[in-house]
Amino acid sequence: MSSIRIKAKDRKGLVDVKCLMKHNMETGLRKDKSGKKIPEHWIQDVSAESNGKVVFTAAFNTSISKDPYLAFAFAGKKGDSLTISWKDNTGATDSAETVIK
Amino acid sequence: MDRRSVLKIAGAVSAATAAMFAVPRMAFAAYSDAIFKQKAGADALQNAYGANATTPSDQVKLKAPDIAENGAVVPVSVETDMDAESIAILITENPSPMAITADFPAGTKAMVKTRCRMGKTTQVTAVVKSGGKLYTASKEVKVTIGGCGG
Amino acid sequence: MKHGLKVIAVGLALTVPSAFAGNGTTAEHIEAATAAYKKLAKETSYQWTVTVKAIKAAQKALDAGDDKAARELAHHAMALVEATRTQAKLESENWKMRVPK
Amino acid sequence: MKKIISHVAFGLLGLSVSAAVVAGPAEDRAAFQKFYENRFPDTPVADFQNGVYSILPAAREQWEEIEEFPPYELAIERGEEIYNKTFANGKSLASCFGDDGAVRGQYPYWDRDRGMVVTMELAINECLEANGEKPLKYKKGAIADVGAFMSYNSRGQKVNVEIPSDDPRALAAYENGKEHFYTKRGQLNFACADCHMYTAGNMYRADTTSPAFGHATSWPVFRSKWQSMGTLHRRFAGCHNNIRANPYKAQGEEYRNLEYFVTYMSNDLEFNGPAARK
Repeated sequence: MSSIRIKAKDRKGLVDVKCLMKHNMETGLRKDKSGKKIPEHWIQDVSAESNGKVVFTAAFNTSISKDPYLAFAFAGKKGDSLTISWKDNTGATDSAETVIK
Repeated sequence: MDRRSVLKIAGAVSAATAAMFAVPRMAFAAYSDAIFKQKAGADALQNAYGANATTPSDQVKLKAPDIAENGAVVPVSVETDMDAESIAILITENPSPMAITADFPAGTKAMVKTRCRMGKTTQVTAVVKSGGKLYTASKEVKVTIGGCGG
Repeated sequence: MKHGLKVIAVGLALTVPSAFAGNGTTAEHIEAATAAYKKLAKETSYQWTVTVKAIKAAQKALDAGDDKAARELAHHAMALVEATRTQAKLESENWKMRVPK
Repeated sequence: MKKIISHVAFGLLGLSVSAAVVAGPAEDRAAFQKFYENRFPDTPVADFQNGVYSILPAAREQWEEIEEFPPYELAIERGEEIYNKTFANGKSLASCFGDDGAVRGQYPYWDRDRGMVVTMELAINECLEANGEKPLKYKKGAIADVGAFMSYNSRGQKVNVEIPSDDPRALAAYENGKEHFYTKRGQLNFACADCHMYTAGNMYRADTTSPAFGHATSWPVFRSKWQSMGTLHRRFAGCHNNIRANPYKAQGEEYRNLEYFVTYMSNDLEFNGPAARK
């Protein structure tokens, strides 16, 4: 299952998007039980695409909370597709697709 | 912004993981250490937007609590009616202040909401890039530690 | 209310019942505190986390060769046991006063 | 004092039942709820189920932001998977609690046969064990995930804990929970009632204490401090640690009786778990 949960709703031509991305967002400042630093590991880039067109992009620091939450809005309509993807500092990526309600 | 190299990375990543995730080819916004590892907010802005002269504006609507319930998850939102290309949020007291940059292609509302970490009481600044200029709004968020919940 | 304050006062007191002060080795004093704690745990459902901590700290100080600190901590643990006992005794009746009518 | 005399008088008149009725749990609850209504006159009664947010507008705003996409939604998904997972014997939790597990409103209840309070978490583990599966740990993890799924599907069910008047053991369990709630414990010498009743809404260091009226409705919760889900008994233990009292065993008799009392005090509110807390 994707790490990304999306809620996208058409409100009079403006699509309200809320998404939650499951990710630890390690700051690199925390230590584990043995006192060793946990290496930083965080989502750096997020991108949203609707019907093949980029509608929103963002870049994160480690100061974005664990399991990052993002909300944004763009011109679109019910039935359109919406894909949200992220890439973290290790190069890992994930994405999820939904149909706008 | 070097769009081509970004596309290249995205392409490579998508090729590598297509079998597992079927990630579609798409352009990622540009994370860069030059912006997000900067210790000084002004330098981070310079590297992100090519400018660091800012003008306070009441058209930049920054919403953040006066007192954070929990410094690990502080809801912050920024919105403006200006025609804006990008919004950034800076958290002054964090080791590197730039927390997020969000870019808006035409047709996307100049608005972003997220949740941030704040290690201690800090100034939070929203920066809106509009017409090549930077407009800001700031407020202090108190972070308290200790107590039954803290 | 007066009773409540008394319990806190006893609980925070670092000094010891004088009958206990001089005799025996420090190890015996730690043993005595441990035994008193165990007896209390058997007789009531009241136990304080700080008591166990004090006993452990006493043992640690003794192992480290700090006899004076170990002895003080053992006496502190004993005082905490006594305070807990006082609390249990008072509360067996006093809780009823707090039920709203 | 007058009340006691009147009880005696009733007793003498041969109306011995009325003594139990007048001074019993129902009267306790009325006085309990009245206390909070008087202390927080601006809070609509139904809103007490939202914990500290029912009395703290500034915190409430942040909480509502979190609730826009609450972290416990991931727990509900995980819980649904566990709920529908087939046991080695071909059954599943659904065999015990129905297709959607919307049974939150039935717990905690007095089990007459065994003479004990049964909570939802206990029932989940008993279902697992009865089907040859390993029981779950009671404070966090899978049990909180399953609880989140079941509570979510039960949202809106009325809190309706019953204390059967014809079983004195049920009343004793209730009284035991009640005594616990009003008894001072730990080195800090606090009763639940000290922080969450008589000084509810006051600051303790950097935090405001929540009203106990509504305490039991919203579990399990995702607590930002934990960065994970936890059960009511996990929180009980945390509170006891805070006042420097040894915590009791999760799902042991002491905490089950306390849950019985606290939940009964919130009768007529709604179950609204899972929830997000600071």
